[in-house]
Amino acid sequence: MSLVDVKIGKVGPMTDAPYSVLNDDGSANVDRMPNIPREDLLKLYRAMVKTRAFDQRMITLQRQGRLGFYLGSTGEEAATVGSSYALRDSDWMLPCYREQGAYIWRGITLLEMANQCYGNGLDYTKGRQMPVHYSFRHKNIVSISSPLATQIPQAVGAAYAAKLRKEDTVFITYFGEGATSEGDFHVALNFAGVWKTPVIFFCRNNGWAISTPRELQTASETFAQKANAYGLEGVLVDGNDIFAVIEVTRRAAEKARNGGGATLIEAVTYRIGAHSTSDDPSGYRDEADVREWEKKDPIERFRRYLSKAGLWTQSFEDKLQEELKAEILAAVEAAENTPAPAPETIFEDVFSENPWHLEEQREELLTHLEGLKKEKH
Amino acid sequence: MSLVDVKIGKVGPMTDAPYSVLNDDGSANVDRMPNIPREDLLKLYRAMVKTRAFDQRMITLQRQGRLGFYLGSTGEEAATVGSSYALRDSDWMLPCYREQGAYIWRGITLLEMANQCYGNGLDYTKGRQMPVHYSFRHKNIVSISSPLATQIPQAVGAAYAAKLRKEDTVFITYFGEGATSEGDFHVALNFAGVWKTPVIFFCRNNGWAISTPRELQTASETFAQKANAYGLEGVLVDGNDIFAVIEVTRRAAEKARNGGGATLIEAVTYRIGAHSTSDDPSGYRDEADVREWEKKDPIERFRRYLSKAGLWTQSFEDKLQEELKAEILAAVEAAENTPAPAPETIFEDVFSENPWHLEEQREELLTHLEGLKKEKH
Amino acid sequence: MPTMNIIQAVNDALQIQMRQDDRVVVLGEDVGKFGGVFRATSGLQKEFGAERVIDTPLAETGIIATAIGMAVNGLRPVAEIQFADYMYPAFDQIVNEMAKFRYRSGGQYTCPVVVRTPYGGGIKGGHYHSQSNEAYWAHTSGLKVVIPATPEDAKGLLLASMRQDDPVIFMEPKRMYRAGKGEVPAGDYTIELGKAKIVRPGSQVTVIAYGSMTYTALEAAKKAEAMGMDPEVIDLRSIVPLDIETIIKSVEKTGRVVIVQEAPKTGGFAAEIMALINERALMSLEAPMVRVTGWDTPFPYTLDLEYLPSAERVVEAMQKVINF
Amino acid sequence: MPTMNIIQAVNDALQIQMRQDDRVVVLGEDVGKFGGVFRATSGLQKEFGAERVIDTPLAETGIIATAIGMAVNGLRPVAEIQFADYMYPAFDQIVNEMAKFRYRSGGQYTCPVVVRTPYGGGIKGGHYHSQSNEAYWAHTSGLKVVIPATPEDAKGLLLASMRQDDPVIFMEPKRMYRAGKGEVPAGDYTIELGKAKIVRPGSQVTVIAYGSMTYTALEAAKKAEAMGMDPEVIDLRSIVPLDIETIIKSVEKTGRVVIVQEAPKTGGFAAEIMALINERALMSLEAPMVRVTGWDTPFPYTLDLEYLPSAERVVEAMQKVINF
Ligand SMILES: Cc1ncc(C[n+]2csc(CCOP(=O)(O)OP(=O)(O)O)c2C)c(N)n1
Ligand SMILES: Cc1ncc(C[n+]2csc(CCOP(=O)(O)OP(=O)(O)O)c2C)c(N)n1
Ligand SMILES: [Mg+2]
Ligand SMILES: [Mg+2]
Repeated sequence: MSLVDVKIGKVGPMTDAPYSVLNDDGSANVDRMPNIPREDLLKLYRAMVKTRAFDQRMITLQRQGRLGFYLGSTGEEAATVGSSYALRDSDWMLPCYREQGAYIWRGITLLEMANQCYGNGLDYTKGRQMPVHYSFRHKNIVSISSPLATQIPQAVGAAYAAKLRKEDTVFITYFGEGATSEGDFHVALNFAGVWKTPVIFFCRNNGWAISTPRELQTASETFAQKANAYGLEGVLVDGNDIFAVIEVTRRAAEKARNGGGATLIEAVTYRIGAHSTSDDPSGYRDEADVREWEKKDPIERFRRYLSKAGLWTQSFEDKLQEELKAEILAAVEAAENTPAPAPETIFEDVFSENPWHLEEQREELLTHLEGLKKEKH
Repeated sequence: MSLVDVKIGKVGPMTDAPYSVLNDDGSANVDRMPNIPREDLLKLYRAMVKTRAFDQRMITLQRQGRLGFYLGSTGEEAATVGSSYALRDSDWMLPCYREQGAYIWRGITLLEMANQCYGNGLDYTKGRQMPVHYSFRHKNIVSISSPLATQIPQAVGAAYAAKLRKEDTVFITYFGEGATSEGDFHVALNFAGVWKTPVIFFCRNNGWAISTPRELQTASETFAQKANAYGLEGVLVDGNDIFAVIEVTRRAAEKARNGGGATLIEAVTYRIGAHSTSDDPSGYRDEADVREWEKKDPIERFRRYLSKAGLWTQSFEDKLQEELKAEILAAVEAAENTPAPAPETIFEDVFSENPWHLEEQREELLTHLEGLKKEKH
Repeated sequence: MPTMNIIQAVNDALQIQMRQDDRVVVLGEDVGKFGGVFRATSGLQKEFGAERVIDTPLAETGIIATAIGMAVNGLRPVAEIQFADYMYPAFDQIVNEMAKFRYRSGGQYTCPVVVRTPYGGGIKGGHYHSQSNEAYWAHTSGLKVVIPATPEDAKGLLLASMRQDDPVIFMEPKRMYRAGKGEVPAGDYTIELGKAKIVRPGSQVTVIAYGSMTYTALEAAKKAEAMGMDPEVIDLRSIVPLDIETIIKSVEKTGRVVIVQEAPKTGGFAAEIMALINERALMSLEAPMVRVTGWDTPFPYTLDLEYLPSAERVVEAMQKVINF
Repeated sequence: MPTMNIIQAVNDALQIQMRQDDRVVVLGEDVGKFGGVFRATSGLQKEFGAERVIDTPLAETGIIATAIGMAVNGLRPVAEIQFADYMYPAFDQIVNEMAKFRYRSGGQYTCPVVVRTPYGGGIKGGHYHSQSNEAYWAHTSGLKVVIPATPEDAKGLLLASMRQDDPVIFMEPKRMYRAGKGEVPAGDYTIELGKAKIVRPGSQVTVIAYGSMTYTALEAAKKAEAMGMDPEVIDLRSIVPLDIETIIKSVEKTGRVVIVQEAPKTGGFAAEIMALINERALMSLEAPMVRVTGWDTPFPYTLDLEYLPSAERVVEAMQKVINF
């Protein structure tokens, strides 16, 4: 069974262009157009714009010293929002750290995200991790960690559990092209091939792993063709094309749901911004390349389409921007003004119950803090 | 640049049969016959027979309780001897643990091997490791360790060093098909692809990883095609065909020496014996399969060829067997009768020089042993 | 009560739990059809099928990572790593993922994986089939570390491990796999994690051990007794959580301490025990505590008996602290 | 003498050694064109070329394994692991291969790899950019473990590390990367591994620290001095080999010990120091030794200051041992 008309791996060299539907000028290949209810089109657009607006606000806040760290996804919104759209809410996500678009589509609120970024007392993860290391169990979005590629084989295990229970859940795991170089990528795809688990391996090939360009990452022509080494199907898709991403992810999900096993999707896109707020790309890449990629911007491309279709107008955009501004402002303000978790929460959740040594350490910390307070008085 | 007329990976699906020269009945495909000086043919045969005879003797010794452990290579002698023959003595080997044929061809003596298996005071590795974990620096055979696949990326690094110094050394690293599932296999081939290092990745696909059959190891049709994921060339070869192995390894070596980078060779063969003397395959595999593979025995196949060519006679065989028996007996006897390393050698080679804590521990052990001796008197 | 060795006791515990709880799956290299290279999972695939007793591809990080995924999605995986020495390819998944999953998600996810692994020397295993690496796990917040010595404890502790919600590294003393025989209660029972056992009561010196070293300590105690000494031997059974109460009570009684640890000396768990005793019972000590440990070298093949802590070395240590 | 921060001192050492010895290569993620995410290898690729200053694919086990292969074949690789927290994918290569290569080959091969890595908290790095994992390496026979605190030491110790024949884990206190400024001798010099430094002589209590905790200990000493105490502060500089002489001499003088360790408490290196002092100087102790450490939890993001040992906690510990 083959996913789409662009095949790779088993069937030959990856010489074809990535699967695409939407052209840069906003025109679309109608034969390939996925079935999307008209009312969803603007919702998708809204999610992409919202993702970008939130990212940019958070980056600004970090620059102003009001936020510790942030990691944006500018340029990759079609890949994240589109793949999220193609799935059911009951499907699981095991993300990397640059998939805010996927969560936003699924209905995570900006406040939920801001609380985590501020590590405050309302953060579901109790301020334990750096910003963008979310965990939204109520939406089947699994806890993110920094070590790259670790989530990929975990997704295979989680999918195995569903398969064993004969559930029809699909598991998508996201990662950058850099993470494909880790051993965990390899074992994940290999186990998935043998176990035929319902997994979508979604590789955001954004051209860069911090300062390391794609060419130094692997001598393989594409990342998609790596699927071939595991008896899996690999698909190359234009990651800046919301329709193409939706179509390809849908087919991979359908295949997975019907017992067809896993698929590797390589979404070709570009990291328009810095790797994170700790990074400055001017030391390692040519800004001209960035300008080139900006021409393929997924939001603008989609907007051109919507405009042609009579769905988008400038006044819609103005209203949208205003709404988002207010929403972001409210979320950030609320998050910023929520107090930090209490010191004793440090000792929660190490285990299901605290052994004596953690109880003792908790007492030690609280006594110490009590002492400090008294000193100050 | 393509190695042989059987190509895989980039150029399409691996549907062709493994590259072969020698048929089961001892006839050969003359067009493909590698150039081998006539006087080498019996030497090759001798090395294969010697490898098997030594293996079998060591297994018997283990059964008799005279040796702690052993791991034989019966059925895989064409793969190991043939690949070794195709290389120069100055080329490096980073082996797994089942490549005794390769060392024997390169001139390692049975006594050198027996000393290691007995872990005696003449063992170059000072009795530190289990049997078959050799290290023969004088022959460019690098120290073997048990953790699977670790040597594969090490070979890439060693090759990088040679490349940096503009030497023309080639680096062969051996491993079983089971080891390809480890992350280290993946990173090795990926680094080799990017760095274009002169490495031959020699995979002995002997069908089993202890009790795990090849089908549970990966859903990939072949192991050779995994090369495709790294921009490398992969070649499938009949591992029981000494001529095919020589030809394919030679071409990979030539390519590597000429700056063409690395090649993955999958030698299809079969583990005729148990995994090791600790193993009993009757619990997990059908003996009928073993019988089938015995029909393709690499030594018998080669003997038929030599017989047809008028090079092999029964009297040659009888003399050979007698010689080997004596050589093995002498080696084993000498090794068995060589005393163990002295206790204080435990503390050598942890570092280039002993820090105080190791000196202190050495004293502690020697004092303790001294005390025990006194007690006994 | 039936007599079993440790392998049989482990096998029994797995069978009991798999019958009771269909969320339990067993996975690892060669654990299925073959029943494990030490046969600890023998017969399980036949009874529970290849979907619950899984022969995995050869990749430890894959075994642990998929076990984590399974646990996070409601299963109760019991992973076998063929030798403790081969846990390292999975070190990142164990230390950065399994151990931290609950904490980093603010308690949203739990990660109840039991990792069974044979550890320790004495079977002529050289560098890579002999390691005792409990100190790495004990230093990793979020892991429980259980190390039974007897068949009865192996079964009860494994059943308890499979029924609690935290990741457990369950280290089985392979040297005693077959030699460690004893009566084992039939059927279902658990032994609470974090409870040490005084395996020989005594008054003169506290000898602390766990796993195979418990046997060495007991052998030493027998010799010491014959020489007129009266040691108390404690088998810790788990090192995280640690039964500090039993340790301190004994030290307060004897004032003298010997700790036996098979792992290399520097940075081993014996040091932690010493540190804790120093913090809580320094004033009870009549002599410096003594460690009897493996040397700070890789584990050697030929000279393994010179490497391993022996009963004789433990006796000498007792003499040293008693005669101080 | 020029003033440098730790990054500059590391960079200086690398440059000096690469100029002197063309066997030295630097490899790691983002170390080349970009000069490292902390800029410690800045400018090196420009001077020495992309063949000697290598931007590797993103795989720590690949970095360490290829470094091992290079070392075994005559090079002198200096590998950078971007954060100590990311050493674990390479744990097997570090522990089973690099540390044992010389030993297992009977001394036929040496493995002179230096692994540089920024470690420790205090930069709001959460679980995975904050770890202090020296205890894992110190418990691994065959590794040297060097942890400088100052720019001068960083340079001299790194030069020494690159010139000896054993694998070294070189842990750089990232919290002090830029803040840790000081005078650094220009040009070439080395500081012998295994020699501690008394950074504040004193008489009343021995405070033992290393890496960033040296600063915490010194800050505490200042406060303590103001309160009328007279602590002696020792910066270990390397924990394997360990300068036991300096430690014991000081303990014999003061009779009181505080050990500061950023890593989680259980099984950390402070326990080993306590064990050694117990073995060699128990009778000099006037009070139980006290550890000031990170808690036995993963490293938290928001509450990092509540997690990290503070000068205040060290002062309290000094008071405790002095007033015992
Ligand atoms: C195991 C591990 N090694 C190194 C890092 C440091 N690091 C964080 S992001 C990154 C680059 C990742 O690139 P890629 O996978 O392409 O994802 P992208 O950032 O482009 O989305 C690196 C090296 C890490 N987080 N984990
Ligand atoms: C990292 C690691 N995991 C597990 C083992 C235990 N083990 C030893 S050999 C073996 C099977 C290897 O199979 P394969 O790679 O096909 O080589 P073969 O034995 O068939 O030559 C296993 C699982 C090991 N040595 N190292
Ligand atoms: Mg990327
Ligand atoms: Mg095999």
